[in-house]
Amino acid sequence: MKSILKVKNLTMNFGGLRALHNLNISINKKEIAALIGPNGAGKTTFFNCITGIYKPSNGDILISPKGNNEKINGLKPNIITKKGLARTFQNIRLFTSMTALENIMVGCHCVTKAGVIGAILNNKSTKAEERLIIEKSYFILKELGLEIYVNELVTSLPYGAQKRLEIARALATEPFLLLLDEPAAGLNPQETNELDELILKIREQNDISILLIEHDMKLVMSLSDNIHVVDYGKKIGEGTPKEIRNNPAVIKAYLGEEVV
Amino acid sequence: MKKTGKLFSFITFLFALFFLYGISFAIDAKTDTIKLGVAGAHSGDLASYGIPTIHAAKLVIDKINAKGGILGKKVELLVEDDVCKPEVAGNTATKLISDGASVVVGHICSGATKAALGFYKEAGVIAMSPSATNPDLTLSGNYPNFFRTIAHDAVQAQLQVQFAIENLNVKKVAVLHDKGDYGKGAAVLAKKYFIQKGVEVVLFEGVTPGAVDYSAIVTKVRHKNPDLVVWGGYHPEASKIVTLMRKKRIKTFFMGADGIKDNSFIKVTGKYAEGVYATGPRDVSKNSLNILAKKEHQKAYGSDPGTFFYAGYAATLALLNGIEKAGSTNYDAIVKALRTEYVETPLGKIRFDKNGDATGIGFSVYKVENNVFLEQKIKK
Amino acid sequence: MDFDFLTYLFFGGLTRGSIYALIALGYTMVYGIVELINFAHGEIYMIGAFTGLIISSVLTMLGLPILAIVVLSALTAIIYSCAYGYTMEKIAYKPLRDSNAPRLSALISAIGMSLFLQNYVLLAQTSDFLPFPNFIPDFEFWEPYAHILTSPELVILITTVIVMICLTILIKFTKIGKAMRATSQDKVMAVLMGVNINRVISITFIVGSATAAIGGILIACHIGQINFYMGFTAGIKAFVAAVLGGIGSIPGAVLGSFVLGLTESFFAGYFSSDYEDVFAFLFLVLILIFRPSGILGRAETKKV
Amino acid sequence: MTIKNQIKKSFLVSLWFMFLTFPILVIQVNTVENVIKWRWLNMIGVGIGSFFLSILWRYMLEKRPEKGKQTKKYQLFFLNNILHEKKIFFPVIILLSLFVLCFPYIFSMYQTNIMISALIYVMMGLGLNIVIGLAGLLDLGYVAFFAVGAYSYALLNYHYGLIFWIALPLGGILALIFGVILGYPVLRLRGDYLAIVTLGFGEIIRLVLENWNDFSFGPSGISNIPKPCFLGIDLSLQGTTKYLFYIIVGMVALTIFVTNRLQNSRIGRAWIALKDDEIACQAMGINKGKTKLRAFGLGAMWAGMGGVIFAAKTTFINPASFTIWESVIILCTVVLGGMGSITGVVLGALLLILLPEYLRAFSEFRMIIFGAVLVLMMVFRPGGIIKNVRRIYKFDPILEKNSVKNEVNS
Repeated sequence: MKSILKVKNLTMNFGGLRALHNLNISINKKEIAALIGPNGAGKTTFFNCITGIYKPSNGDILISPKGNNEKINGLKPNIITKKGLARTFQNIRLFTSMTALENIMVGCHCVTKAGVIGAILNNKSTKAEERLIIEKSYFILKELGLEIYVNELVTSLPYGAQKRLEIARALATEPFLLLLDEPAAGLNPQETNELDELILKIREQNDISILLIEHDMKLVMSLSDNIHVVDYGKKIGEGTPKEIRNNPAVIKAYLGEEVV
Repeated sequence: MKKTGKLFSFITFLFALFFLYGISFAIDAKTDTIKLGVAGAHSGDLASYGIPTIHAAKLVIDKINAKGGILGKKVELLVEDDVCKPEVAGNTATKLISDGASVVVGHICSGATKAALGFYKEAGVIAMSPSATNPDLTLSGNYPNFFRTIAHDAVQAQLQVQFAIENLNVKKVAVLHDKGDYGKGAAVLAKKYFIQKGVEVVLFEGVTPGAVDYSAIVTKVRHKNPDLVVWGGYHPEASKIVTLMRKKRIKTFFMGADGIKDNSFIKVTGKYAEGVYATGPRDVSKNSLNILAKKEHQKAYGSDPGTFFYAGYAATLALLNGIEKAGSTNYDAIVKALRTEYVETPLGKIRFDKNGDATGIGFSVYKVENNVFLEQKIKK
Repeated sequence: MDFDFLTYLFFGGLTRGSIYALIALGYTMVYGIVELINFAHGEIYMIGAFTGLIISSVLTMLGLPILAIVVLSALTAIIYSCAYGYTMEKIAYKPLRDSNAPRLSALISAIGMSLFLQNYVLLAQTSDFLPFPNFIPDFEFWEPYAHILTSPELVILITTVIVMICLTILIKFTKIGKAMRATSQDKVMAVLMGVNINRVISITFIVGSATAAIGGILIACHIGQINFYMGFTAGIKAFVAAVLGGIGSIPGAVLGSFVLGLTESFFAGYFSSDYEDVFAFLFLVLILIFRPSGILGRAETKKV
Repeated sequence: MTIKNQIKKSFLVSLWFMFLTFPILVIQVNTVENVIKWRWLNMIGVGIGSFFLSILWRYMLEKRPEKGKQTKKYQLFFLNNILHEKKIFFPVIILLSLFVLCFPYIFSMYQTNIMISALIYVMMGLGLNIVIGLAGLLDLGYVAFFAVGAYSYALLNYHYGLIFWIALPLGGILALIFGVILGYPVLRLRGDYLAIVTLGFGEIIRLVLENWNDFSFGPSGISNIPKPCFLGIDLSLQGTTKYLFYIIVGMVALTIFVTNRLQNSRIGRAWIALKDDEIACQAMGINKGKTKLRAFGLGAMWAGMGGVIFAAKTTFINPASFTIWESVIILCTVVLGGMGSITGVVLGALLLILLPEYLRAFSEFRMIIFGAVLVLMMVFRPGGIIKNVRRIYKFDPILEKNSVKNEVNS
């Protein structure tokens, strides 16, 4: 299979602290991959490095949505999003003064182009584009089962809906790789099951790859094609759910020394 | 969205219609009384400069109305506040104009006066300021409707220069100012005249009012070692600088203009004020009308008159006299009367020259000796 | 001659720096703990000076000996400044903290407070400059040096050093100092460790206000007169100094104040005092653009 | 809390405030004249006042809705509800515009003049609203761009005899250029640092105007700035006042039109997103710097045009008109009206500028009230008088996604 994201020897230092240490990860097209590891292992730091929020100290991040390897480390977050990497956040970061639909409309920003003049004149192309944005946003909203909240302010949405809305917003940027940071955290078992189906559905309908950070092992094991395990910023294992389940290093990291 | 567009074009159309109608609109002011406006700072931090003029105008008008008014009409007083801000002064002026004032005593500050004069000029209203000393107001020729009962800063600066050269025999001067309208204007004039007379200006700088410390500028004065420091600005900053100079044992002469010729300067500065020179309006306290006006004020308000009271008194008298001599409130007639007819005021017998400056009003140099300003004579 | 000029400017800058430092300390302490630019801090300093003036006039009227007047009015001024600082925090900042308002709201509230306090003093007292009694006489032993540094300037310099030492002791070695440091690093953790945050914040405001009051009285003695607007200009400059040194850091505030004071003094001396303030603000802008954490401040990493 | 407790608490508060205000409010000294006035009445006033105010304060604090728990019903403010109703909205707008059109004929020239001043503030408030209300950038140096506009008209007219109608767009563009030049390096700074830097810039511009005599004529300012001319006809004072009134009304209408278009556009959404959460905003592919710069520049442009009109109205300008407090007043109009809400800002500006003008007795208290307004609004109603209500999109449930309609919006 073709890999669409290749991370080579990624290292991230904060002062004296080495949060990531020579990490190598590769993600294939249409794959659902999971990044797991104990708390503080550097999973979110890894996300922040690939999405441009942090500038990696060392190493390369390459993307190849169309087979051309392109280096993206050091680029600004918005450029990376434009190139097709979208993410959600561990602690929900929705735009609180906007409605659900508008949140998704913001997500359409990078695939549209109306400027100030266009907005003021409201000419034909701007109108058409605006219409397109609304239709598309509503479509995504429906796809994620959020259409009842269209005009609700996001602060009044239930927690689970807010989490899904974040995914919807990320989808609106038309990514080829979706990065989900703990999508199931705080959800009840039923919502988690729905999430499971939703993620599979998103992959099928949008034809994209998904990389998720998750602590819910049941979800991870049932969803993932491939799992990467990190601890103390180092990769300690990689493989299918079955392989990971039997990987002694992983078990050691999760359960501690004595159990092995 | 389409509807909004139509709405906008409709509104635009209405605008155009109303506007065309509006151009050909004229005023008709009622004239059963003669209306005299008083404008200036009546509130805010400069109120103490503006309120005495209201008192003066009231006293004069009460006296004249008691005698039956002028031209058979009573005089009515219109008081408007401009807080000494140019942007407010425009509103004040239009208020007075739309209330039908034919002459205005004011404004107090030069900046506000400049802003207001444009309005008065167009409306054909005469303004006479008791306190705006910016030379441009009269000398530029832009404001034929402006008069004043105070001499302008250029007169003062020339006097300062003359005194400094004749009496103090200075060769090098430092000119400091507070970066304000009044202060910097005065400083620029002083510098100009000093250079004309061949005196070296070793330092010309502004200080920030309200700064925590003036030692840098004082140090610079010491370094340049001038014979005299000339100050353009008001007394609070002057007092800070003099105090610091004396505390730092710098004994250079210090001279200011009417901005520091104020008793609070002596009170605030205390012993360090001794020997400071200041120019100010010529002492007219022995004039009989002056004594009378002072008595009237004490009777009516129970205190001694404040700053610009006499100038305000004189301005009111001059304006009303002008109207009386002109025989009407016609703009040209009043202007002509003001320029030709002498009038007795607390400042002496005055008339106005073609620029609008009062003749016969002058300045003297004062020196602080034993906590009072003493008038000095210029050596010839 | 030129060396003399340099010396004079140096000492002038030093005095100016210590004046800034006394105000900047309050800014930096409050910012360190609540990450709020307490815009109204300059006003506390002004209120300190006014209270000192009022109390001393009353006491003079009562005919107390000069030393008693100085001590009593200075003490009252400090107490009142602290009370104002405390009340201000309770009214304008605490409700915002409780409702988790954005930081911008707190800044707007602070600007409002500053405007309010300025006009409160303007309306209740006067807009004129009032002469401030000379608390610090010309010391006789200092007479030979008075042309370089006047007695009040000397007192200001010494007091700044003392205040700084006291503050350092307070923060490094006392229990409340420890609580302050904990709060500034992580508020949530501090609460979990049993620190009463509201108390810590109140105390920070009180200590900051006390230093401002000391500054207010000293500067009033130095300048010789006060008015309601004195806090604003001084406050802005002190803020520049605090940012320059690295806001949140106490040695930083002092260092920044001296750097600003000295550069201003030299700039005014060798170039022109016309553009002195322009220079100070440009300095601020450049510092914030190129080194937002200041001279001694720590660079922060954003958390996602 | 029981009533007894309430009273006890308020009593303590009033005691505290009586103590607090004792030296400054009760004793008035004048060290120039060496007199001391005792004003015990003030103390009683403070005591009684703070007693009741503290009860009110606590009541309001409790009533304050908690963040995140607001439901939509509470958020829709009465007025906004009305304005969103088409049947009411259009007649209201037409009546309002008729009233505005007739204004100079119904009221005196003075009233018209005051209205012009107020409308300049409305325009500036709306401009600042783009910067603060939409993009969330606290700009304390807004008045600098106002000064740029005013001085560009004054100076260009003085040196080159440029007329108002050319200066108006030119002043706007110059201010925009200034905004972009100044904004470029500083916009990456965090919220409160940005506020301070813009404050610094505002002061720098004022100080330069004050000191650079050869360029700006220094503190004595520029006088005799001509008023706008109409097709070369020299109008009377009444005529120009009316003319200026219609110009500013037109400009305000244009500003409202533009900000309304902008706030519901792609750019507008990016601004609001930026205000809500910078990091998430960037993660949506929005260029942070460019978006901020747009808001900053556009805001500056309105200020510049406001400045040109201001110069034409007062006919005299000097640096003293452009102090930081002017920025604070404009900020106050935006905060009071409701950040982000156009109706709110218009109302806020009219209220704050007209009330002190008509209530002359209170004009002394203008600034202290402004200060109190800023604090109280932040504590009790951070959203302002009229909260910004987001646009409602209507979708026809039967016809499904192909027939998306959106409602006409104010």
